[in-house]
Amino acid sequence: PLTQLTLNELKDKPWRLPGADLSDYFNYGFDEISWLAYCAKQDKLHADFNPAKVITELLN
Amino acid sequence: PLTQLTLNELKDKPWRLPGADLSDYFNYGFDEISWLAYCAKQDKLHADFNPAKVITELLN
Amino acid sequence: VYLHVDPQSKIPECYNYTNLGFCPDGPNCQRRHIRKAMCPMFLTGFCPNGPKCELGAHPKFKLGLIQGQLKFKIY
Ligand SMILES: [Zn+2]
Ligand SMILES: [Zn+2]
Repeated sequence: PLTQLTLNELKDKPWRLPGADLSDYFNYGFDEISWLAYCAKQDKLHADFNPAKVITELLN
Repeated sequence: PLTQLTLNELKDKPWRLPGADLSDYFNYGFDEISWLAYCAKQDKLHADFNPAKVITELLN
Repeated sequence: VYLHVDPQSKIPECYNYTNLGFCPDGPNCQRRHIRKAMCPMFLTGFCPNGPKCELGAHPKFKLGLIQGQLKFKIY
């Protein structure tokens, strides 16, 4: 997903440095992995269950 | 998770009121119909998901 | 009675941190990072409590409003 690309494009990943506080960067108890998973779910569900798409499928 | 049944049992559907913001209630870009479609897909037990019925109920 | 005014309260909330759940600026961000718990029902996809929910935050993962260097595209 594009969200993942975006995070990879960030050259520095300062939250990985020793002494960094993850929660300064990630809210809701996310870390890098769980946040990317959340983004991937956002990407996927927005694409697969987009209301217009669902309606179109229902009517066909 | 809330299933189709639960959604129908909710007497108040405050997200339908004028001025309501769907995204206060639904994540991932869902609306009522796409959420029900998603629940139906998630839960094979709800394979009785009937698009025509859903639409009828929504219009009532 | 003293009304304690938090000096931080005038700093606007960070959109990325609150809605996307991530801000690349971390501790250097000029906006407030308000730590929250997410509503478990909303995380699943739907919560009937809407804006009145007391189970946790309902962050809006919305695009096009993102501040700073993060660029998301969702369609
Ligand atoms: Zn920030
Ligand atoms: Zn909630």
